[in-house]
Amino acid sequence: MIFLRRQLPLLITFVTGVLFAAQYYVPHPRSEFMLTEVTKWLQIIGGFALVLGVTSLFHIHAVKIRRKEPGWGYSLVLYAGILGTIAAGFSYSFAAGQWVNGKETINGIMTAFGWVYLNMMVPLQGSMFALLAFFIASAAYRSFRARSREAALLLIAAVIVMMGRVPLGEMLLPVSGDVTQWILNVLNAAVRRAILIGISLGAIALSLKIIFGIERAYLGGGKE
Amino acid sequence: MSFAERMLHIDRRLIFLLIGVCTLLPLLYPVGLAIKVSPEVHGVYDYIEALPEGSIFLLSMDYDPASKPELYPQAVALLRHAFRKNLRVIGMTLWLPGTGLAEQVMTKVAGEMGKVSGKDYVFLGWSPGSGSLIINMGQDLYKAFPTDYYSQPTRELAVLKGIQTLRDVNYVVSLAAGTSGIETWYLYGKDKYKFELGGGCTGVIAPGLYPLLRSGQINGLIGGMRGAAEYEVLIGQKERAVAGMDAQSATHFAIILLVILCNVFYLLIRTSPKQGEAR
Amino acid sequence: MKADCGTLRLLAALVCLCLFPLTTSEARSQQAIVPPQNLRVLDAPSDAGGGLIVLWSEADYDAPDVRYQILVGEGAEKRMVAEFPANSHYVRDVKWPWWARVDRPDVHQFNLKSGKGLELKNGTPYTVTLAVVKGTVRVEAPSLRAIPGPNWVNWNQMNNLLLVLLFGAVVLGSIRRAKQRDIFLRRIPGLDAVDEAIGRATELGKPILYLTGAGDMSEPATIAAAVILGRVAKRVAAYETDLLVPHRDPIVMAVCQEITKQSYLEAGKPDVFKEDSNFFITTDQFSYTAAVDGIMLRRKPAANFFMGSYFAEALLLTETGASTGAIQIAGTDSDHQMPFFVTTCDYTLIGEELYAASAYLSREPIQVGTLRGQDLGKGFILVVLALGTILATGGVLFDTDWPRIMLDLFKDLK
Amino acid sequence: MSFEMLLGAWVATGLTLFIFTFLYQDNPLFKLAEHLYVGVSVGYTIVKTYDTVLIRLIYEPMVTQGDWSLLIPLGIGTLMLARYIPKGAWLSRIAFAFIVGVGSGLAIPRIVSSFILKQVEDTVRPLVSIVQGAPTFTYNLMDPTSNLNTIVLLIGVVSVLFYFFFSIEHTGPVRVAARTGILFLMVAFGAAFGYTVMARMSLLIGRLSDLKEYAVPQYGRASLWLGLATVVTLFLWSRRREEPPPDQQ
Repeated sequence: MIFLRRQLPLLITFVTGVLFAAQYYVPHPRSEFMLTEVTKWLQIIGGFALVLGVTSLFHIHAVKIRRKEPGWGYSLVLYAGILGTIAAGFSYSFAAGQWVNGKETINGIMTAFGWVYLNMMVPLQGSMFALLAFFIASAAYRSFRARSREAALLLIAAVIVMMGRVPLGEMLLPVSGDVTQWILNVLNAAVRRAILIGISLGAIALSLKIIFGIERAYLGGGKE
Repeated sequence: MSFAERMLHIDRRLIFLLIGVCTLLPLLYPVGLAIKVSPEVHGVYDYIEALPEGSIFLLSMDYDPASKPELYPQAVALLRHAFRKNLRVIGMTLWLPGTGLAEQVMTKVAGEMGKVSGKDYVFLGWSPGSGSLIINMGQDLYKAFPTDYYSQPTRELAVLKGIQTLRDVNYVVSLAAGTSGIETWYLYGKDKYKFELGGGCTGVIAPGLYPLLRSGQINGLIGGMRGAAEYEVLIGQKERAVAGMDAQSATHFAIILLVILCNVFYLLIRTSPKQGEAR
Repeated sequence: MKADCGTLRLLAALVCLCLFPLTTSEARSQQAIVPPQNLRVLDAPSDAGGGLIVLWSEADYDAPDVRYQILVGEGAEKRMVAEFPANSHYVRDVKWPWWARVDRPDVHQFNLKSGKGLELKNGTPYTVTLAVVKGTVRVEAPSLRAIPGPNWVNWNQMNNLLLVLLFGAVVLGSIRRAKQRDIFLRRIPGLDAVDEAIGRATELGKPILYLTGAGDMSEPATIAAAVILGRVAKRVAAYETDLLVPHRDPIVMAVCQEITKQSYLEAGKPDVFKEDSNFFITTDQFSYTAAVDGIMLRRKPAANFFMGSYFAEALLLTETGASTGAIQIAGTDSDHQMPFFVTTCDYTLIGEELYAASAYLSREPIQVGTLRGQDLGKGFILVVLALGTILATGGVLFDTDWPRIMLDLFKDLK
Repeated sequence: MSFEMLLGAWVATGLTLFIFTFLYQDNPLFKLAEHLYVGVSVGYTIVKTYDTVLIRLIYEPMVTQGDWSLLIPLGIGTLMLARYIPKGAWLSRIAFAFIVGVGSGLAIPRIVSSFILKQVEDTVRPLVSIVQGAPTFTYNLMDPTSNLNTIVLLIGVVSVLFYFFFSIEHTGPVRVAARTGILFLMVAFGAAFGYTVMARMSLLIGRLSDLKEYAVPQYGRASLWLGLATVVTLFLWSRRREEPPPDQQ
């Protein structure tokens, strides 16, 4: 049993990891066939992973409601949102004459599910992030200080780019557009390239550690 | 409390108000400032312009409603351009929450250009897996998407005639709001299947894509609402993004002003002798 | 076929002889048209099949006005599949690295691939030939047969494999070394700032707020945040300052609770440890942010720590924190949020500095070894950049090709 | 205008305004909208996953096209869900091991070619160009590929890499390189800052454009009426609270 619980997962990771890294260098149709099949599987398993992602939310809010913790009413709203959307997703569209089955439109006719999406989810998510515009403004006034030479450099570059990316800036100070282009294409590209190389080395090191069973955090979860 | 400190401690809701006004006024009373087109946006435009009729153009709309104001206009402009050039268009998304928006923009633009689903274009919808989905499409498109969004078997669609894998696609553009976007399409797609790749993205991730632009891994980049406005100018159909540019100008200048004020007051506090500790 | 060719060759020679007196000045391009020499047809290497390559020697008449035609057929019947100027399609034009080249650079090479208008089936023999056309003269080389087939190795990508193996060995080797003995890590200046902030909070008698970010326990940034929390908690315990750690992930909270408890124990102050210093708020991004902002405004902590990965909420948190006058220290690998941390916080651990700080504190061999391995990787890339630039510049200055021997190793040519 | 569209405009406007009330301060209207947002997103994810994964990727290919090999991923996916059964939780590790193993294997060589080789290849460029047959140093700043820009780029990449060196002490020339690196980093962060401001402002412009659209008489001036209603509600709410709202400063 210990083998099944502990060694087997590590063995699977090692074998699949080495196999699919090696696949990259093998153009033979058999190796390509294996890639086709297994990526198809991964796609489907990825769908199951999504289910895992949302279940903890169900649990957390269920606990809140059961214990009547402060603000449990909002948890009810959340549940209502989930159930309402699911109901809309599986309702019957009389206008289109068929079951909705998770389609936003059927033959060009908007379904109840599409309505919930366009008139609730889109404005809600959009507005949530639009709030940030206001907070950037207040932060610009209250906290974006040139605390050090480095921060000062950052702010100067920021101001130039902010000018160079809008028509008014380019009109008032035509050179700002060119300077912005140069900053983005040369200075910014250099830094991002170095960061990209660094991150890539880190990602490869992590993947190698996973394959060789040195890094096992991903196995977490279930008790032994 | 010194003057500078008092000024720094004004109610932040006044600043919120300022930004609201700076956005709203230009929207209500547009000025129509001229927009210059950058070489990054030209990269994408020129490539589509040079594609012969009937070429395959895949547009992957990898964003969710949070980035709609930036990427939706890009999608509209790109689709208009592609349909006008009579390209065969494949639409899809790697982001589940963006499925509805992607479907909406496809049907809307196709409708206004008189294009027919299945014949001139296909919307594949969303499918899980990101990287593995792209690899699977590169190996066998029909395995990755056995049916399109409307549950029509993809093998029978006229628009996909002669296409087996991503290798047969002439141009892919990913409109990305984050990871599972342009980098993913390069890493798991172009690296092996060698199609040409272009990008459109939100302002937040745009600077991070310049290394790929320089090395030619993507042949163009449409950055944020400004990029969308440039594309609208290029195809000669000025719409929401161009309309937003005046407001963008106003808010940027408001922010610049606020940053300058903040630092002036900060300097005043720092240089005033008794307020050494003030922050 | 052979006889045919012979006659043609003779004919061509005769034609040329007749023309010769008239064309002495344009000599090279007006050379005799003879069938291409050394024609070879091979299975294309490094592919999944469905490919052939055609090779033949360069000829004296290679010029833009002379054209080559490639003909392919399954039986005796052949049809033209490509036509191009005679001064194109050399081995040197094919984007393959030098080690995968099939012949000298000045030999002609044409790649036949299954695709539009041509289907090459694996295992089927095909007849291929090459013709030269100049004006009305057309000569054909003898036909050859070849069978396309799949290959087991893509030689063009061998440099990739070599680098993976090399880097893998370096990382695993460094981890092993770190397990055996201490590896030097430089002190991260940000850690001094951490100590200073704790000291200040103690002086003011105000609590300390520590956030571990949005990630779960599988993210390196979150792990680093948890390690640094251990260090902060130890200091805090020694000074008996209040510690507040609001969480977004129940598992991260459980882990951090253990770490905090352990730190208090190590500091010899288990009695001041409060079980509820780590507490869970909610998983929702903005509800969490609103709640933490509320804590900042009510409790007015003297120091705020933002470690781990952050998204759009970063600005809302640091802006509120800055407005309460707290010392703020951040450490994150979320590069999109970095500008806001740098401008609103007193000190920011940028990207990998966060992991380094955590490795420095924990001294855990796997962390330290990985960091060392990555450093060696970066060092290697630095050497390649420097040497490569010199070689590339030399190549241009002296118009030579040999720098490719090194440069091709660091290119993605496939 | 159909009733659904009118209702949709009113709901969208109302929810937008509810979210914006957060600018005044955290309040029940915002909390309501925020929780509704999380709920609707989760509901949407569930419906889409069902439709795409179960129906389009599993059921249809298996039943209508007879592709029974899909039972394997179905099995592995089910193992993943074993996480919720305390006794069988370890089974989910097999599924994770498979995903993570294949994922790591697929990633390694691709990252090397896409993000290391390609990036190194583009950084290693000759510092002179051939112009009209003679080696020349090109210094046009506006041309990203000019020799001057190549040098600047090289310095940037090298110095930033030096900054992220942890196993050597930052002294002497390394210190100079690392200091240069931090300056480059700050300029790049500045550019990101400017671009992010642009992005966030665009989001606001997008929302306000919608509100403007819904303020026309065809939509029954939804934005104006609902705006008024929101302000009144907010006012009443802050009056009803016993203690004065905590100062936002």
